[in-house]
Amino acid sequence: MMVKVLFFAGAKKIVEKGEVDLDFTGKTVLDIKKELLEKYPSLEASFNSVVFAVNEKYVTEDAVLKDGDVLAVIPPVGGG
Amino acid sequence: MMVKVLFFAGAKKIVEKGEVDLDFTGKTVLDIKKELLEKYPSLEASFNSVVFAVNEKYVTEDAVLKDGDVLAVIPPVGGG
Amino acid sequence: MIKILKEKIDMLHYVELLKKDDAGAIVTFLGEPRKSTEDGDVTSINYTVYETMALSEMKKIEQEALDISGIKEVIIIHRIGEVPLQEISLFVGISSAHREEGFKVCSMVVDKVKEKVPIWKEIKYARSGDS
Amino acid sequence: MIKILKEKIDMLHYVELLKKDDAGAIVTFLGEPRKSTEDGDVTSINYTVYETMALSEMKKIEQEALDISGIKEVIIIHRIGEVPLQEISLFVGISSAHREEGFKVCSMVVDKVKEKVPIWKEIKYARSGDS
Repeated sequence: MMVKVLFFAGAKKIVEKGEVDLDFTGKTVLDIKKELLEKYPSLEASFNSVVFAVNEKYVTEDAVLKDGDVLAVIPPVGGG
Repeated sequence: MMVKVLFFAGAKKIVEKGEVDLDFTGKTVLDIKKELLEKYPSLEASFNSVVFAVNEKYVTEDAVLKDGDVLAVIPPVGGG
Repeated sequence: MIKILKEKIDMLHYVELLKKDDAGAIVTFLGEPRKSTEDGDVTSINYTVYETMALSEMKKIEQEALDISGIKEVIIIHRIGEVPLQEISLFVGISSAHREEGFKVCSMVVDKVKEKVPIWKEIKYARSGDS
Repeated sequence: MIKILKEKIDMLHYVELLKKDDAGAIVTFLGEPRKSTEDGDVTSINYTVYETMALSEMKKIEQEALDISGIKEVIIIHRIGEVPLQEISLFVGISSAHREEGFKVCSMVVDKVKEKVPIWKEIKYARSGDS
Protein backbone atom coordinates (compact mmCIF):
# COMPACT_ATOMS: atom_id res chain seq x y z
CA MET A 1 0.00 0.00 0.00
CA MET A 2 1.01 3.62 -0.51
CA VAL A 3 1.60 5.98 2.41
CA LYS A 4 2.66 9.62 2.13
CA VAL A 5 5.29 10.57 4.72
CA LEU A 6 5.82 14.22 5.74
CA PHE A 7 9.02 15.52 7.33
CA PHE A 8 9.47 18.76 9.27
CA ALA A 9 12.19 20.81 10.97
CA GLY A 10 15.37 18.78 11.68
CA ALA A 11 14.05 15.59 10.07
CA LYS A 12 13.25 17.50 6.88
CA LYS A 13 16.82 18.80 6.74
CA ILE A 14 18.24 15.28 7.10
CA VAL A 15 15.96 13.72 4.48
CA GLU A 16 16.38 16.80 2.30
CA LYS A 17 12.76 16.81 1.27
CA GLY A 18 9.42 17.56 2.90
CA GLU A 19 7.55 14.49 1.73
CA VAL A 20 8.04 11.05 0.21
CA ASP A 21 5.54 8.53 -1.13
CA LEU A 22 6.38 5.15 0.33
CA ASP A 23 5.30 1.75 -0.96
CA PHE A 24 4.85 0.25 2.48
CA THR A 25 4.55 -3.44 3.28
CA GLY A 26 4.11 -3.37 7.06
CA LYS A 27 1.08 -2.64 9.17
CA THR A 28 1.71 -0.22 12.03
CA VAL A 29 3.41 3.10 12.64
CA LEU A 30 6.24 1.18 14.34
CA ASP A 31 6.75 -0.87 11.13
CA ILE A 32 6.98 2.26 9.01
CA LYS A 33 9.33 3.86 11.54
CA LYS A 34 11.71 0.90 11.06
CA GLU A 35 11.38 1.11 7.29
CA LEU A 36 12.16 4.83 7.35
CA LEU A 37 15.26 4.17 9.45
CA GLU A 38 16.50 1.64 6.89
CA LYS A 39 15.90 4.12 4.09
CA TYR A 40 17.37 7.12 6.00
CA PRO A 41 19.85 5.81 8.64
CA SER A 42 20.85 9.38 9.55
CA LEU A 43 17.40 9.89 11.07
CA GLU A 44 18.32 7.59 13.94
CA ALA A 45 19.38 10.21 16.50
CA SER A 46 16.35 12.38 15.88
CA PHE A 47 13.99 9.39 15.92
CA ASN A 48 14.53 9.04 19.67
CA SER A 49 12.36 12.08 20.24
CA VAL A 50 9.88 12.15 17.37
CA VAL A 51 6.18 11.40 17.59
CA PHE A 52 3.82 10.61 14.72
CA ALA A 53 0.56 11.87 13.35
CA VAL A 54 -1.67 10.05 10.88
CA ASN A 55 -4.02 12.23 8.85
CA GLU A 56 -3.27 15.19 11.15
CA LYS A 57 -3.97 13.41 14.44
CA TYR A 58 -1.34 12.29 16.96
CA VAL A 59 -1.10 8.48 17.14
CA THR A 60 0.84 5.92 19.16
CA GLU A 61 3.30 3.61 17.43
CA ASP A 62 0.88 0.67 17.46
CA ALA A 63 -1.61 2.57 15.26
CA VAL A 64 -2.52 0.63 12.10
CA LEU A 65 -2.00 2.33 8.75
CA LYS A 66 -4.18 2.00 5.68
CA ASP A 67 -3.63 2.74 2.01
CA GLY A 68 -3.52 6.44 1.26
CA ASP A 69 -2.78 7.55 4.84
CA VAL A 70 -0.61 10.61 5.43
CA LEU A 71 1.97 9.97 8.12
CA ALA A 72 3.74 12.99 9.62
CA VAL A 73 7.05 12.64 11.47
CA ILE A 74 6.82 15.25 14.23
CA PRO A 75 10.06 16.34 15.94
CA PRO A 76 9.69 18.03 19.36
CA VAL A 77 7.46 21.04 18.75
CA GLY A 78 8.44 24.49 19.90
CA GLY A 79 5.80 27.09 19.26
CA GLY A 80 5.22 30.17 21.35
CA MET B 1 -3.69 66.07 70.86
CA MET B 2 -4.95 66.77 67.35
CA VAL B 3 -5.50 63.98 64.82
CA LYS B 4 -6.76 64.44 61.27
CA VAL B 5 -9.29 61.77 60.29
CA LEU B 6 -9.95 60.95 56.60
CA PHE B 7 -13.14 59.26 55.36
CA PHE B 8 -13.65 57.52 52.01
CA ALA B 9 -16.39 55.82 49.99
CA GLY B 10 -19.41 54.81 52.12
CA ALA B 11 -18.00 56.28 55.35
CA LYS B 12 -17.48 59.63 53.62
CA LYS B 13 -21.12 59.66 52.51
CA ILE B 14 -22.32 58.99 56.07
CA VAL B 15 -20.10 61.62 57.68
CA GLU B 16 -20.79 63.98 54.77
CA LYS B 17 -17.23 65.16 54.66
CA GLY B 18 -13.86 63.79 53.63
CA GLU B 19 -11.91 64.87 56.69
CA VAL B 20 -12.30 66.14 60.24
CA ASP B 21 -9.76 67.44 62.72
CA LEU B 22 -10.33 65.71 66.03
CA ASP B 23 -9.15 66.85 69.47
CA PHE B 24 -8.43 63.36 70.70
CA THR B 25 -7.91 62.35 74.32
CA GLY B 26 -7.29 58.58 73.95
CA LYS B 27 -4.20 56.69 72.95
CA THR B 28 -4.79 53.98 70.36
CA VAL B 29 -6.65 53.49 67.09
CA LEU B 30 -9.27 51.53 69.03
CA ASP B 31 -9.83 54.55 71.30
CA ILE B 32 -10.35 56.86 68.34
CA LYS B 33 -12.64 54.32 66.70
CA LYS B 34 -14.87 54.48 69.80
CA GLU B 35 -14.75 58.26 69.82
CA LEU B 36 -15.73 58.43 66.15
CA LEU B 37 -18.67 56.11 66.81
CA GLU B 38 -19.90 58.41 69.56
CA LYS B 39 -19.59 61.40 67.26
CA TYR B 40 -21.12 59.62 64.20
CA PRO B 41 -23.37 56.78 65.46
CA SER B 42 -24.52 56.02 61.90
CA LEU B 43 -21.01 54.72 61.11
CA GLU B 44 -21.65 51.67 63.28
CA ALA B 45 -22.74 49.23 60.54
CA SER B 46 -19.86 50.16 58.26
CA PHE B 47 -17.34 50.05 61.13
CA ASN B 48 -17.66 46.25 61.25
CA SER B 49 -15.64 46.01 58.06
CA VAL B 50 -13.30 49.02 58.08
CA VAL B 51 -9.57 48.95 58.62
CA PHE B 52 -7.32 51.87 59.50
CA ALA B 53 -4.19 53.51 58.17
CA VAL B 54 -2.00 55.96 60.04
CA ASN B 55 0.12 58.25 57.89
CA GLU B 56 -0.68 56.11 54.82
CA LYS B 57 0.29 52.77 56.36
CA TYR B 58 -2.14 50.05 57.41
CA VAL B 59 -2.18 49.59 61.22
CA THR B 60 -3.88 47.32 63.71
CA GLU B 61 -6.30 48.75 66.25
CA ASP B 62 -3.74 48.67 69.05
CA ALA B 63 -1.46 51.11 67.21
CA VAL B 64 -0.61 54.17 69.32
CA LEU B 65 -1.39 57.61 67.87
CA LYS B 66 0.65 60.76 68.31
CA ASP B 67 -0.12 64.44 67.85
CA GLY B 68 -0.46 65.42 64.20
CA ASP B 69 -1.09 61.88 62.89
CA VAL B 70 -3.38 61.39 59.92
CA LEU B 71 -5.78 58.50 60.49
CA ALA B 72 -7.63 57.12 57.45
CA VAL B 73 -10.81 55.08 57.86
CA ILE B 74 -10.58 52.51 55.05
CA PRO B 75 -13.78 50.70 54.00
CA PRO B 76 -13.30 47.42 52.07
CA VAL B 77 -11.27 48.35 49.00
CA GLY B 78 -12.38 47.37 45.51
CA GLY B 79 -9.93 48.33 42.85
CA GLY B 80 -9.43 46.48 39.62
CA MET C 1 6.20 51.62 36.72
CA ILE C 2 3.04 52.53 38.60
CA LYS C 3 0.42 55.14 37.74
CA ILE C 4 -3.00 56.39 38.72
CA LEU C 5 -4.70 57.98 35.71
CA LYS C 6 -7.93 59.87 35.11
CA GLU C 7 -7.87 59.24 31.35
CA LYS C 8 -8.12 56.10 29.19
CA ILE C 9 -5.29 53.58 29.58
CA ASP C 10 -3.27 53.29 26.35
CA MET C 11 -2.52 49.61 26.65
CA LEU C 12 -0.31 49.35 23.57
CA HIS C 13 2.02 52.03 24.92
CA TYR C 14 2.58 50.07 28.14
CA VAL C 15 3.00 46.76 26.32
CA GLU C 16 5.79 48.35 24.26
CA LEU C 17 7.49 49.39 27.52
CA LEU C 18 7.32 45.76 28.70
CA LYS C 19 9.28 44.42 25.72
CA LYS C 20 12.88 43.52 26.55
CA ASP C 21 15.45 41.53 24.59
CA ASP C 22 15.85 39.08 27.47
CA ALA C 23 12.11 38.67 28.15
CA GLY C 24 10.37 35.79 26.41
CA ALA C 25 6.96 36.24 27.98
CA ILE C 26 4.63 39.14 28.68
CA VAL C 27 1.52 38.43 30.74
CA THR C 28 -1.07 41.17 31.04
CA PHE C 29 -4.26 41.54 33.01
CA LEU C 30 -7.00 43.96 32.03
CA GLY C 31 -9.80 44.61 34.47
CA GLU C 32 -13.00 46.17 33.18
CA PRO C 33 -16.36 47.08 34.68
CA ARG C 34 -18.56 44.04 34.18
CA LYS C 35 -22.28 43.70 33.66
CA SER C 36 -23.81 40.63 35.25
CA THR C 37 -27.48 39.73 35.24
CA GLU C 38 -27.84 39.99 39.02
CA ASP C 39 -26.41 43.51 38.97
CA GLY C 40 -29.00 45.00 36.62
CA ASP C 41 -28.13 47.63 34.08
CA VAL C 42 -24.57 48.64 34.93
CA THR C 43 -23.26 51.37 32.63
CA SER C 44 -20.03 52.30 34.36
CA ILE C 45 -18.10 52.19 37.61
CA ASN C 46 -16.88 55.29 39.39
CA TYR C 47 -13.56 54.74 41.15
CA THR C 48 -12.40 56.94 44.02
CA VAL C 49 -8.97 56.79 45.59
CA TYR C 50 -6.88 57.78 48.60
CA GLU C 51 -4.20 58.77 46.15
CA THR C 52 -1.02 59.24 48.18
CA MET C 53 -1.53 55.98 50.06
CA ALA C 54 -2.63 54.13 46.90
CA LEU C 55 0.61 55.14 45.16
CA SER C 56 2.67 54.02 48.12
CA GLU C 57 0.89 50.62 48.28
CA MET C 58 1.28 50.17 44.50
CA LYS C 59 4.97 50.99 44.80
CA LYS C 60 5.37 48.26 47.44
CA ILE C 61 3.56 45.70 45.27
CA GLU C 62 5.71 46.64 42.26
CA GLN C 63 8.90 46.20 44.29
CA GLU C 64 7.84 42.82 45.71
CA ALA C 65 7.19 41.62 42.14
CA LEU C 66 10.50 42.94 40.79
CA ASP C 67 12.32 41.11 43.59
CA ILE C 68 11.13 37.75 42.23
CA SER C 69 13.68 35.90 40.10
CA GLY C 70 13.11 36.12 36.33
CA ILE C 71 10.88 39.21 36.48
CA LYS C 72 12.16 41.90 34.10
CA GLU C 73 9.54 44.63 34.23
CA VAL C 74 6.34 45.40 36.17
CA ILE C 75 3.67 47.93 35.17
CA ILE C 76 0.60 48.66 37.30
CA ILE C 77 -1.86 51.31 36.08
CA HIS C 78 -5.19 52.06 37.74
CA ARG C 79 -7.69 54.39 36.17
CA ILE C 80 -9.96 56.39 38.49
CA GLY C 81 -13.13 58.42 37.95
CA GLU C 82 -15.91 57.08 35.78
CA VAL C 83 -14.96 54.03 33.69
CA PRO C 84 -17.60 52.77 31.19
CA LEU C 85 -18.16 49.09 30.34
CA GLN C 86 -15.49 47.69 27.98
CA GLU C 87 -12.90 50.26 29.05
CA ILE C 88 -9.90 49.28 31.13
CA SER C 89 -9.90 50.16 34.84
CA LEU C 90 -6.78 48.20 35.78
CA PHE C 91 -3.78 47.23 33.67
CA VAL C 92 -1.11 44.94 35.11
CA GLY C 93 1.74 43.85 32.84
CA ILE C 94 4.66 41.62 33.69
CA SER C 95 7.57 40.75 31.47
CA SER C 96 9.68 37.79 32.43
CA ALA C 97 12.25 35.39 31.08
CA HIS C 98 9.79 32.48 31.09
CA ARG C 99 6.03 32.22 31.18
CA GLU C 100 5.64 30.34 34.48
CA GLU C 101 6.80 33.22 36.69
CA GLY C 102 4.96 35.70 34.45
CA PHE C 103 1.57 34.11 35.09
CA LYS C 104 2.29 33.59 38.79
CA VAL C 105 3.47 37.13 39.43
CA CYS C 106 0.79 38.82 37.30
CA SER C 107 -1.92 36.99 39.22
CA MET C 108 -0.24 37.80 42.54
CA VAL C 109 0.04 41.51 41.68
CA VAL C 110 -3.64 41.72 40.67
CA ASP C 111 -4.65 40.01 43.94
CA LYS C 112 -2.55 42.44 45.98
CA VAL C 113 -3.87 45.50 44.13
CA LYS C 114 -7.43 44.39 44.85
CA GLU C 115 -6.59 43.61 48.49
CA LYS C 116 -4.31 46.49 49.51
CA VAL C 117 -4.69 49.57 47.30
CA PRO C 118 -7.19 52.06 48.76
CA ILE C 119 -9.47 52.43 45.74
CA TRP C 120 -13.25 52.11 45.95
CA LYS C 121 -15.86 51.48 43.32
CA GLU C 122 -19.36 52.74 43.05
CA ILE C 123 -21.50 51.03 40.43
CA LYS C 124 -23.54 53.31 38.15
CA TYR C 125 -26.81 52.02 36.73
CA ALA C 126 -28.65 53.11 33.59
CA ARG C 127 -31.95 53.98 35.32
CA SER C 128 -31.87 54.54 39.02
CA GLY C 129 -28.69 56.45 39.75
CA ASP C 130 -26.15 55.14 42.25
CA SER C 131 -25.86 51.80 43.98
CA MET D 1 -10.74 32.53 17.23
CA ILE D 2 -7.55 30.90 16.03
CA LYS D 3 -5.13 32.08 13.35
CA ILE D 4 -1.73 31.38 11.88
CA LEU D 5 -0.27 34.56 10.41
CA LYS D 6 2.79 35.45 8.40
CA GLU D 7 2.59 39.16 9.28
CA LYS D 8 2.90 41.12 12.55
CA ILE D 9 0.24 40.41 15.19
CA ASP D 10 -1.92 43.49 15.77
CA MET D 11 -2.46 42.91 19.48
CA LEU D 12 -4.81 45.84 20.05
CA HIS D 13 -7.22 44.54 17.41
CA TYR D 14 -7.49 41.19 19.18
CA VAL D 15 -7.82 42.75 22.62
CA GLU D 16 -10.80 44.76 21.32
CA LEU D 17 -12.39 41.48 20.17
CA LEU D 18 -11.95 40.08 23.68
CA LYS D 19 -13.98 42.85 25.32
CA LYS D 20 -17.47 41.76 26.35
CA ASP D 21 -20.05 43.46 28.59
CA ASP D 22 -20.16 40.41 30.85
CA ALA D 23 -16.39 39.90 31.03
CA GLY D 24 -14.57 41.54 33.94
CA ALA D 25 -11.12 40.19 33.19
CA ILE D 26 -8.91 39.81 30.14
CA VAL D 27 -5.67 37.89 30.55
CA THR D 28 -3.23 37.91 27.65
CA PHE D 29 0.03 36.14 27.00
CA LEU D 30 2.59 37.41 24.51
CA GLY D 31 5.47 35.19 23.55
CA GLU D 32 8.52 36.75 21.92
CA PRO D 33 11.89 35.51 20.75
CA ARG D 34 14.21 35.92 23.72
CA LYS D 35 17.91 36.62 23.90
CA SER D 36 19.71 34.90 26.75
CA THR D 37 23.41 35.04 27.44
CA GLU D 38 23.94 31.32 26.94
CA ASP D 39 22.31 31.51 23.48
CA GLY D 40 24.69 34.06 22.04
CA ASP D 41 23.56 36.75 19.66
CA VAL D 42 20.00 35.78 18.76
CA THR D 43 18.44 38.18 16.26
CA SER D 44 15.25 36.36 15.37
CA ILE D 45 13.49 33.02 15.36
CA ASN D 46 12.20 31.38 12.21
CA TYR D 47 9.01 29.41 12.81
CA THR D 48 7.88 26.64 10.48
CA VAL D 49 4.53 24.88 10.68
CA TYR D 50 2.55 21.82 9.61
CA GLU D 51 -0.31 24.18 8.92
CA THR D 52 -3.40 22.02 8.47
CA MET D 53 -2.61 19.96 11.56
CA ALA D 54 -1.59 23.05 13.57
CA LEU D 55 -4.94 24.68 12.85
CA SER D 56 -6.79 21.55 13.87
CA GLU D 57 -4.82 21.27 17.15
CA MET D 58 -5.38 24.98 17.88
CA LYS D 59 -9.11 24.54 17.23
CA LYS D 60 -9.21 21.71 19.80
CA ILE D 61 -7.38 23.79 22.40
CA GLU D 62 -9.73 26.73 21.78
CA GLN D 63 -12.79 24.51 22.24
CA GLU D 64 -11.46 22.93 25.46
CA ALA D 65 -10.93 26.43 26.87
CA LEU D 66 -14.37 27.68 25.80
CA ASP D 67 -15.95 24.68 27.53
CA ILE D 68 -14.65 25.87 30.92
CA SER D 69 -17.19 27.74 33.03
CA GLY D 70 -16.83 31.53 33.04
CA ILE D 71 -14.76 31.71 29.84
CA LYS D 72 -16.30 34.19 27.40
CA GLU D 73 -13.82 34.37 24.53
CA VAL D 74 -10.58 32.69 23.48
CA ILE D 75 -8.10 33.98 20.89
CA ILE D 76 -4.97 32.09 19.85
CA ILE D 77 -2.73 33.61 17.16
CA HIS D 78 0.63 32.18 16.13
CA ARG D 79 2.93 34.02 13.79
CA ILE D 80 5.21 31.97 11.53
CA GLY D 81 8.21 32.82 9.39
CA GLU D 82 10.95 35.03 10.72
CA VAL D 83 10.07 36.87 13.95
CA PRO D 84 12.65 39.40 15.25
CA LEU D 85 13.37 40.03 18.95
CA GLN D 86 10.66 42.16 20.62
CA GLU D 87 7.98 41.13 18.13
CA ILE D 88 5.14 38.83 19.13
CA SER D 89 5.30 35.21 17.99
CA LEU D 90 2.33 33.97 20.04
CA PHE D 91 -0.72 35.84 21.30
CA VAL D 92 -3.18 34.11 23.62
CA GLY D 93 -6.09 36.15 25.00
CA ILE D 94 -8.83 34.98 27.33
CA SER D 95 -11.81 36.99 28.49
CA SER D 96 -13.70 35.70 31.48
CA ALA D 97 -16.21 36.77 34.09
CA HIS D 98 -13.60 36.67 36.87
CA ARG D 99 -9.84 36.78 36.94
CA GLU D 100 -9.19 33.39 38.57
CA GLU D 101 -10.38 31.33 35.59
CA GLY D 102 -8.78 33.82 33.18
CA PHE D 103 -5.29 33.26 34.56
CA LYS D 104 -5.79 29.50 34.86
CA VAL D 105 -7.11 29.03 31.33
CA CYS D 106 -4.63 31.41 29.66
CA SER D 107 -1.75 29.52 31.22
CA MET D 108 -3.31 26.17 30.27
CA VAL D 109 -3.82 27.27 26.65
CA VAL D 110 -0.22 28.48 26.32
CA ASP D 111 1.05 25.17 27.75
CA LYS D 112 -1.07 23.19 25.29
CA VAL D 113 -0.01 25.31 22.31
CA LYS D 114 3.63 24.70 23.19
CA GLU D 115 3.02 20.99 23.74
CA LYS D 116 0.64 20.06 20.92
CA VAL D 117 0.74 22.47 17.98
CA PRO D 118 3.19 21.32 15.28
CA ILE D 119 5.30 24.46 15.01
CA TRP D 120 9.08 24.44 15.11
CA LYS D 121 11.57 27.13 15.80
CA GLU D 122 14.99 27.67 14.39
CA ILE D 123 17.08 30.31 16.15
CA LYS D 124 18.88 32.82 13.93
CA TYR D 125 22.16 34.32 15.15
CA ALA D 126 23.77 37.60 14.22
CA ARG D 127 27.09 36.15 13.03
CA SER D 128 27.16 32.49 12.16
CA GLY D 129 23.89 31.81 10.40
CA ASP D 130 21.58 29.07 11.64
CA SER D 131 21.54 27.10 14.85
